[in-house]
Amino acid sequence: MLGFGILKGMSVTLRRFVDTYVGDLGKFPWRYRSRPVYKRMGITERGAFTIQYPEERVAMFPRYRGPLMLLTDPEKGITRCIGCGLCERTCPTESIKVTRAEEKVDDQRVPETYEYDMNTCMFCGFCVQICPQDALGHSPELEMGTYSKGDALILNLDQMLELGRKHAPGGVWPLEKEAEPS
Amino acid sequence: MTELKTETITINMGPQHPSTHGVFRLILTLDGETVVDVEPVVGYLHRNHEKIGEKNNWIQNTPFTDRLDYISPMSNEFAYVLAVEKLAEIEPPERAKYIRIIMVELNRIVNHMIAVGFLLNELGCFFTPMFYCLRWRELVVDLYEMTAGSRMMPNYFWIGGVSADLPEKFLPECKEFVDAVPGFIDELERLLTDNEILQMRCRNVGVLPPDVAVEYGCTGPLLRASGVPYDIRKAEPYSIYDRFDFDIAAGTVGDVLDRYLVRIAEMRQSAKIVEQALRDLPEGETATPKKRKFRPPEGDVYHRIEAPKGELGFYLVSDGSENPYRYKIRAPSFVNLQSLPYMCRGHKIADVVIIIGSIDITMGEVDR
Amino acid sequence: MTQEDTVPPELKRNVFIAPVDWIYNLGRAASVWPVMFGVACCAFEMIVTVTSRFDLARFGMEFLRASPRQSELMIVSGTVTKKMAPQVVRLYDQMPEPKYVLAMGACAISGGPFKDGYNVVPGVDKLLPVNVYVPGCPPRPESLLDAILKLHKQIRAETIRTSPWYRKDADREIPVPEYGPRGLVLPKGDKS
Amino acid sequence: MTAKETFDRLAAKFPQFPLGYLEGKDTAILVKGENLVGLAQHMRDDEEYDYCSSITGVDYPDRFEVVYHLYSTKKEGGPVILKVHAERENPMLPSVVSIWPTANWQEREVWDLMGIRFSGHPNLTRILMWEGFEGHPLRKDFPGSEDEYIFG
Repeated sequence: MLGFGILKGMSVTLRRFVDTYVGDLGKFPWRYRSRPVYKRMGITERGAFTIQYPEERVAMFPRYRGPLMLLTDPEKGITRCIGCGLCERTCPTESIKVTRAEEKVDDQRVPETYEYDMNTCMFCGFCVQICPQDALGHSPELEMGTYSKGDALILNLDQMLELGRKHAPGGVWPLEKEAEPS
Repeated sequence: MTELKTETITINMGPQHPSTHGVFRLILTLDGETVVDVEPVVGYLHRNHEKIGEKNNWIQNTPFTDRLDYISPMSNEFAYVLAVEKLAEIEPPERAKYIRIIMVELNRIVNHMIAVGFLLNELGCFFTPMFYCLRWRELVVDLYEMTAGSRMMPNYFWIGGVSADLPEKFLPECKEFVDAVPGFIDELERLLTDNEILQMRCRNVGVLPPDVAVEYGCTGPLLRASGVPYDIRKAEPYSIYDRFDFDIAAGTVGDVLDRYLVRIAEMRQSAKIVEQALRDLPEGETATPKKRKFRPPEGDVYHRIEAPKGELGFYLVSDGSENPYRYKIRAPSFVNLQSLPYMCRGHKIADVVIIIGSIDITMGEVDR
Repeated sequence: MTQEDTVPPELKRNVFIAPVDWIYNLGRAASVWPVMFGVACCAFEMIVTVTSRFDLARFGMEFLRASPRQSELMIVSGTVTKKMAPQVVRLYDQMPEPKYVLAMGACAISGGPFKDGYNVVPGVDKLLPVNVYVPGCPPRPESLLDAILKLHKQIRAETIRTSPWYRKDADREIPVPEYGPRGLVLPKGDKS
Repeated sequence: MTAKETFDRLAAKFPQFPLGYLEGKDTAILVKGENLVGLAQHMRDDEEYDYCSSITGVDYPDRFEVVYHLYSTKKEGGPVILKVHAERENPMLPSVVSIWPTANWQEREVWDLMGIRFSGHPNLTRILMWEGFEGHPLRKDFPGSEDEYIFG
């Protein structure tokens, strides 16, 4: 029958539309609380799907591959990195430059400089997986946008260590903390 | 009644056009509204994959394959990894094989959802069906991110396995997703399939007869919609596809509507395969130890898989060193696109847009 | 004492312009319309940013405009190849002023993983002036939203007196490159 | 049917074509350029290899090689791989567009990136690079491109 398919289609759209708002009303106070959510909506749940980004964030998965950070050994207080340069050699886009310091600290080799170039990084994760000391990790940092390229997007040793201390105080990656289920 | 003779006009469409799926240009020769000839111009996204692939070593190439067909990254990795494994005679562990099938079939569901969404988008149903479909894509990319760490470029398959085992939450969530897929497809069909507008605009538009489709080398849903039940998963089972029970969907007419219906049917079949793979998933190792470099023996090898868009093949030549000597990608979109002029001739200019949408191309793969 | 004596000459026009700036920039920052210009992989993440989960419309951007004539933000989402470069510049020239460019992803910033390719422009800033760079390959939609918020901040800091858009003397048309035998060349008859 | 059997049958059928048998991971048949079209015609019409999957150009130090991967949509069986050699100076091969129309773009791609000409091709122009580009980028001796255009 002419037009029946269109009516059926419109009813599906309308049902979805009403569903969203009715489902959302049911969760009214909870919905607008700003806290990291693991997942906005499951498959069977009803309600608005939108994450109100700047106020409300998705908690990153432990394996999320963001910008690199250098992990600090919490017992020794220095970085695990020994400056071997394996990450530099395995990087497909040549985004990492490491030099090794002359002197040892605490009987351990340490890097003298570490430059991580986010201009070219393709976030493939090879450097982290190849690291023999498990000294590299991916930080769940999202707000990395800048007004200029070049030096503004190159992280040096101190910045990377700071990222590591901020996001991985335990000094391990993948990050242990599982996000709470919504 | 005598027919009016008009002069043909030539118009340019693209490279920046909302309906060309990226940067793709068409030179249309029109007689009034009717298309006389179409000349596709590609190459606006030629990113030198093959040259860069020769510069990288064998292991470093996997993340680059993600960026070929960026809607279905897992399939690209799968094809490359299988080709290298065939060359170097590496056998991945059983569990890794099953994980790969799960990932690739989830990818097929997503790809077809996006293809259907874009097709509807180009029919003028601006973005409402697309939003439904992309909402479901979000659920799958969440699974990818949970497992591999990245939404679009997972770099998850390795030569000789997968990079990490599945996380704990993956199995229940994947099960929940796969169980919900048929319901969603039913809803999509209620919304679309009987719709007169869809039927009238798609029926008998862009017909590709089976013999022409084979001549042009079309593969994937495009070929199957023409009535040739040729699926590499059945014709030449690779990996462990011979262990799963699924059907090949095929059309009869070979028009745009048939391609839509084939995609809908393939989504159901993919969900079925994922279900079986989840059921049979064995315990055990997932990867051989990670190396930074490796040297496969000399030789050349061609391996092809049934990617969501068609036959994706890698032709690799090794000279025994740590870099590929030749790294050639046989991209399905590139070959399928050749049939566009044939399908468009004689139709109206508005139909060109939906015919492009029904081929389901990704420019990253066409131009490489 | 007349007004000429009390107000220093360089402040005279600012007194009126400051609130005008504020209102003007507020209006502009709240309705930056992006052009629907998807180049490569990042384009897909850009489309996802528009959809229901991230909902770009919350920032007054509604939907991506299909025509450059109606938009003021170009999100360069992906690798700009040399074959595409003239079209990118031409699109930018077609956009009405004020116009902004957001380089999304490693490819748009510097060529990214494809920077060694013979057909890849190493960064869209070789062609256009870029306002905000977002690293990532591709960046998560949240990163893109954050970059857009940063762009809003930049727009709010503009003043009518210094912005290049309101000057008559500035030569803003960017010469469209042409295809040469070995790469892009300057258009003929144009001074360097 | 194994590749060896296919080769033996073809060699018996075409004594006038000197065919070479290349052992490897994928077994291939080496054809001389001038016999390619005749053999391809036979493969499509009589052996039902109606689907030409991929055409690849490879730049070896002493020669160019074009590889054709043929499959059949009608019958079972692995690929038949044809390899054709072309000399380094001004490489030229016959086109197979008249037999498999799918070769059209693939041969254009091989010409564009590898610089192997195909005689009899209806429209042998560059496909991925622009017209007027010098050199063929996938050759090993391609020097790379240079721009004189920089935004200033």
